[in-house]
Amino acid sequence: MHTNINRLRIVKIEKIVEETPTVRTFAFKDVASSNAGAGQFLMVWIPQAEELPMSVMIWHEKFYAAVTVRKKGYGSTSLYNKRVGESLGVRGPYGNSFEIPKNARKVMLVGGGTGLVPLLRLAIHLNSTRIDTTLIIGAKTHSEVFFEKLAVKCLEDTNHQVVVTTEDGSYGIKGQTTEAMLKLIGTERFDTIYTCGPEGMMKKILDLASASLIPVQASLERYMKCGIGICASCCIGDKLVCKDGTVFDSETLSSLSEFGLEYRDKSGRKCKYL
Amino acid sequence: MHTNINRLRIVKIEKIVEETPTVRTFAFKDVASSNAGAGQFLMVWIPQAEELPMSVMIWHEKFYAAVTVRKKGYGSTSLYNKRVGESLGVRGPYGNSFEIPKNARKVMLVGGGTGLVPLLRLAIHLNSTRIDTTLIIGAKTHSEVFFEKLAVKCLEDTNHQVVVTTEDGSYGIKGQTTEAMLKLIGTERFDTIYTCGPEGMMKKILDLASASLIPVQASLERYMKCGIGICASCCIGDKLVCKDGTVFDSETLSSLSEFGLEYRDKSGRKCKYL
Amino acid sequence: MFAEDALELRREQSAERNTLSVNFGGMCLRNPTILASGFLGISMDLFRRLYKLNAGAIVSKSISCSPIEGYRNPTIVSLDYSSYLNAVGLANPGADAFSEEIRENDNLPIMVSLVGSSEKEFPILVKKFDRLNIIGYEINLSCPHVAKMGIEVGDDPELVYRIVKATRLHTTKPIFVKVGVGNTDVLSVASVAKDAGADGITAINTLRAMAIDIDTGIPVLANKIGGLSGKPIKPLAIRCVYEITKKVGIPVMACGGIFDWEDAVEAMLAGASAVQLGSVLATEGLSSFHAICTGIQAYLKRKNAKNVMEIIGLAHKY
Amino acid sequence: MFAEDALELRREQSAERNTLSVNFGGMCLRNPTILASGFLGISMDLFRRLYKLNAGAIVSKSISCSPIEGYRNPTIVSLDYSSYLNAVGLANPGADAFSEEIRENDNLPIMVSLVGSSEKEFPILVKKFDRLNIIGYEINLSCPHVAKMGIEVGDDPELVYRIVKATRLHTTKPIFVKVGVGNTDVLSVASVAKDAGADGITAINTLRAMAIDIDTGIPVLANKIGGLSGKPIKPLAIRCVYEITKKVGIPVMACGGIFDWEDAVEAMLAGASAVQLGSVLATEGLSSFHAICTGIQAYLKRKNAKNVMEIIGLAHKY
Ligand SMILES: Cc1cc2nc3c(=O)[nH]c(=O)nc-3n(C[C@H](O)[C@H](O)[C@H](O)COP(=O)(O)OP(=O)(O)OC[C@H]3O[C@@H](n4cnc5c(N)ncnc54)[C@H](O)[C@@H]3O)c2cc1C
Ligand SMILES: Cc1cc2nc3c(=O)[nH]c(=O)nc-3n(C[C@H](O)[C@H](O)[C@H](O)COP(=O)(O)OP(=O)(O)OC[C@H]3O[C@@H](n4cnc5c(N)ncnc54)[C@H](O)[C@@H]3O)c2cc1C
Ligand SMILES: Cc1cc2nc3c(=O)[nH]c(=O)nc-3n(C[C@H](O)[C@H](O)[C@H](O)COP(=O)(O)O)c2cc1C
Ligand SMILES: Cc1cc2nc3c(=O)[nH]c(=O)nc-3n(C[C@H](O)[C@H](O)[C@H](O)COP(=O)(O)O)c2cc1C
Ligand code: FES
Ligand code: FES
Repeated sequence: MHTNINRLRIVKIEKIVEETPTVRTFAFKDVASSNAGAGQFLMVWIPQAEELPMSVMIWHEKFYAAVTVRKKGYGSTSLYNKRVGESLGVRGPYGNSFEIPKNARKVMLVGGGTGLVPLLRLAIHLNSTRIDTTLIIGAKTHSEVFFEKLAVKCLEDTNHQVVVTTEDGSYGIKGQTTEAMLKLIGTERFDTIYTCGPEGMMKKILDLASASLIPVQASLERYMKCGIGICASCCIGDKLVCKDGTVFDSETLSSLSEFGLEYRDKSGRKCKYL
Repeated sequence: MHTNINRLRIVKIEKIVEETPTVRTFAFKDVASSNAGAGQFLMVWIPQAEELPMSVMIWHEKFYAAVTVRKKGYGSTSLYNKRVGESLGVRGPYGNSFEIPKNARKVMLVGGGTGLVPLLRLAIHLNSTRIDTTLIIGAKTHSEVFFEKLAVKCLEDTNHQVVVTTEDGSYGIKGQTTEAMLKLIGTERFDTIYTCGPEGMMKKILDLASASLIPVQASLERYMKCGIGICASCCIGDKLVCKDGTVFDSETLSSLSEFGLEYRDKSGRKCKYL
Repeated sequence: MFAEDALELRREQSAERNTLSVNFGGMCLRNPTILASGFLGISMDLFRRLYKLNAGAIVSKSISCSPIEGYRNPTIVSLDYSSYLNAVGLANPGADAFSEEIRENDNLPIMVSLVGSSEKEFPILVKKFDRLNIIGYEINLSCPHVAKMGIEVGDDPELVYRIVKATRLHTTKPIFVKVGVGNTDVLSVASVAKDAGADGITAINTLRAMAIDIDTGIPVLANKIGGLSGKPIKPLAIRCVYEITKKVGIPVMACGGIFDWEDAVEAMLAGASAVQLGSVLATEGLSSFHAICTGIQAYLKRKNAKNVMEIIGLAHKY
Repeated sequence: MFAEDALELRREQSAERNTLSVNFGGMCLRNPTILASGFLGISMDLFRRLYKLNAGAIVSKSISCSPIEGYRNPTIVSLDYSSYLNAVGLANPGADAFSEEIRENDNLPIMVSLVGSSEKEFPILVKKFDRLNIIGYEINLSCPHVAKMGIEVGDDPELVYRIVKATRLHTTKPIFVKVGVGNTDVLSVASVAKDAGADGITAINTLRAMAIDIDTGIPVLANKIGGLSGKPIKPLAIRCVYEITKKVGIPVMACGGIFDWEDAVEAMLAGASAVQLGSVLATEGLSSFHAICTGIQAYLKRKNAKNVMEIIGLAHKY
């Protein structure tokens, strides 16, 4: 029988990887998740605690997937504290995925923190299609840099370049991802820029790239309840991030006046990003 | 999609055949019904009137089936009075079917009235497998004899014999079907006897055939509500006519002490056959 | 087979029996799968067949003082998703014929379902059955499609009290009261029933519902309105079982949309002491009892539970 | 395209519009497919998108005086057969934010769904919205999972009367009252609402239900109990629509398990003046409005009906 991806599937945590002192990756077996597209997410049930949207992280074993979580509030911390052998519920994967244009020869990926998760899945596709790939990883400081080695491995079969920026300069290039990006697009031609991370960063990337006529695809985050397009808690303009997104292109992003500026809180009220 | 035979299907009556002054055949297009086995029945909804179990009658057009009804009480008369173009609801076909033993070479069919309906469908199978077939059609009087020509046509490709008996001798052989049957089994060897008709007749056939060690398969009727094995209104002993039947073999019939003697009324009380 | 093997097998079988045996509301059953009322519930021969096929107990068709012919057909309509709409109109052979039917019962765990329209009828019914070999009664207060019987009774908590009390006075056998989701709070009906001396609750009955054929515009049931059963009503049954066992604190048999062992386990985690099987018999046939027992057993093994009663109400802790 | 063709096309389109246009309870809609409350109902941008996709009208998320954050996730759980269990806890941006949201509405047929716990709150809510461009109100008396709001209110006919009356006194716009199947008779709630001056009824809301994960034994919704929506509840909705329109005689919008044009036609034959679409949007997406309109139109053509209102309540004759 065809599995209904909307039905909760209980999975057992089989491996846990410490990425940084506040970020962990949890691997589990789940065929549907393992086949997720880059940009798709799961709704992850942490029994008795929360249900959270989480991008589907890659995992090297067949039929396996993972989630990479940063410990933050109640929900994410409950997940972060799970141990091997404990259960999670997952449904999905949901949403659309990054698209690789037919003639793309050279692309740039810009992300930070857990925003790297969908970009790594994308990297694997780029790797297998031998597209020149530049990945910019941004972090505040050295101890918060993760996925660098994994990223290099994901891209090993294609021409690639992995650049790390830290705001305090404790590792890699000092500064923000957007500065590194600006430098690179000044000297090389990129067909597309893919990004996932803080919305302010993504907005800046859209503006810079648009000025240089480079198309952008960005994976957005919004508060989510249903994940299936009925509750509107994830809405931005007339779009639903869970169903029309998470990935939007330059044209759509430019039409969304809330992008980078406003989001809706749990009650549905519009709030400004700080 | 797989059709759920339990869901009501609305069919349009396309042809009506007058079989006798009180019996009519109603033909309609319905693929599932056209594929019914011999012995299977439909639950036929006569809108605003009744729902009745009816054996599935054969029809010469592809994807078509029919029901042959004798006008009797409210339900059957409501059906009998339907016109071309009017709608019926059908669900099913339900129940099991007559079985043709692997080595059968010569069989006898004994029926009367609308009991001939499943026997005609069986005749077509026998015809195509070239099994010698003797059909005994019983009726009270000449005007109540029907399906004789059709039966001959159904059996045209195999060795066959169609015998008609009438109780008043106004047509064919005078007497009951069981008398004709007794004569025939006295002179020829039959591998199986199939029967459908008044239960008293079927009981007599079972007794006579058992004495001569000829296996019998009989298609039974009982009051039916659900047709799907949940209400027990059709029960005889520990069997459900709608699901375990309608066809039962000698062994089962012999174990059913109610056979030929008792049935249950609409309330579920046991009553004696007159 | 060697003698030891036979012994081993017997030991295993009795272990199985112990794993699944349940004990609640004054009844002790070999397993928690029970035939729901109205399904095949009029024939002793069928009861024997069901018992051989592993039914833990059998609830009869609801029996009234006098026989009832019920409504004209169509009385049972199949809808999608293994669900059914019925308005049989409480057709039943009546107390005299049915007590005759089960007179010779010796060892089958039969519960008699009783239906009536006033508190006077129940003692009369009980008198017909109480000396027979039956394990208890289920009082049907929730048939959604017969006026003045069933749900209209169940919607009146005072009448429920009087009926259960009247029945209680005439029997020491376990009494279960079957409640429905309709016009009254199941919790208040359950607690009234408990106060009046009921030993347990069966939750739930069918829900008032309807289907219209769009081709003709005609309601399909002869009675127009009937009761919805089958898979769609399971989440309602689970909720009622959970709330009644948690808030009223009385043993409950779950009924409504139990189709497989997962459903049975869910109902028991919610608090049910047993599960009743109804509509599943149309879809999966009579082997459902055995299939569900086998599934529960495997689940218990995985969870290292020695007996199925260990899982009853586990969801209450959360 | 030649001018004549354009003219022809426009004629056809307006014919289509006439075929599907409905007129009931003081509202005139271009077609009878309406967005149900709680689905996408908080964003003006989304309303515009839905209107372009053929929604005949839009009911907002239920709005309370103050914003409500709602329950912790999981708040929405998918069950089998296109059904959903939700306990969002009436999360909504509150009357101030929402009146701001729809302030610039000019031509979209928006109904505002109101929720509150006492008759005092409704006039306050109405004052926030009555001068905006909205076509009416729906009073949500039937949310099954928030105490003291919704169903606990709807279960108290006297309170229903006071709430509807209080609302009636403060607006001349159409008022629809949304009823649920739970602990009180929908017919009595509907007739009380009518007496208090309601223009129509919406039937039905979700039903109190529950799901437990059998692996962990934990109720899946954070709130444990929630409301069941989707395909399984259609036969209940059809029954309520039929009974309310037949016995109370008030316009009804059908809600509950309407997934395709067949469901919509069934509901209208039962007596509904319009149908609300909810859970179908999860399964079939936003094109449902258009698909159902097209299906109804083809049905009307086969039945030689000039306007969809001709089929409303046809099943009552039988
Ligand atoms: C599509 C998508 C993919 C995501 N992928 C990842 C990922 O791979 N790794 C990761 O660590 N985080 C990811 N997130 C963010 C994650 O869902 C949580 O927002 C974050 O973990 C904080 O959760 P919390 O419960 O600890 O938040 P709290 O501290 O309780 O709340 C802080 C903020 O977290 C956000 N939040 C809380 N619940 C939700 C929710 N149900 N949906 C969206 N936002 C919520 C809200 O903005 C809230 O204000 C993703 C979010 C989305 C929408
Ligand atoms: C498997 C099966 C196949 C049948 N095939 C045919 C057929 O091909 N042609 C035909 O004319 N008749 C057939 N019948 C009989 C038919 O279903 C009706 O019983 C008969 O037409 C009389 O109906 P009525 O409503 O006019 O009866 P009434 O005069 O109203 O009642 C007389 C008797 O008819 C029987 N009856 C009524 N309703 C039902 C019911 N729902 N189920 C069973 N019996 C009922 C009862 O014994 C009842 O006492 C079949 C019955 C069964 C069980
Ligand atoms: C055809 C039919 C007849 C029924 N008759 C009765 C009855 O007589 N007494 C009763 O208490 N419940 C009766 N019920 C209700 C069932 O016992 C049960 O409560 C309901 O079907 C829900 O369970 P299910 O979903 O497993 O079928 C009947 C149900 C059906 C479908
Ligand atoms: C997630 C969700 C949120 C809902 N919120 C509301 C609400 O705020 N107000 C309301 O009256 N009904 C609400 N409902 C109920 C729906 O409006 C509708 O009555 C119910 O879902 C049945 O229709 P359906 O089967 O088409 O979904 C909600 C339903 C769901 C699933
Ligand atoms: S999360 Fe509910 S619509 Fe996107
Ligand atoms: S007709 Fe219902 S069991 Fe056979």
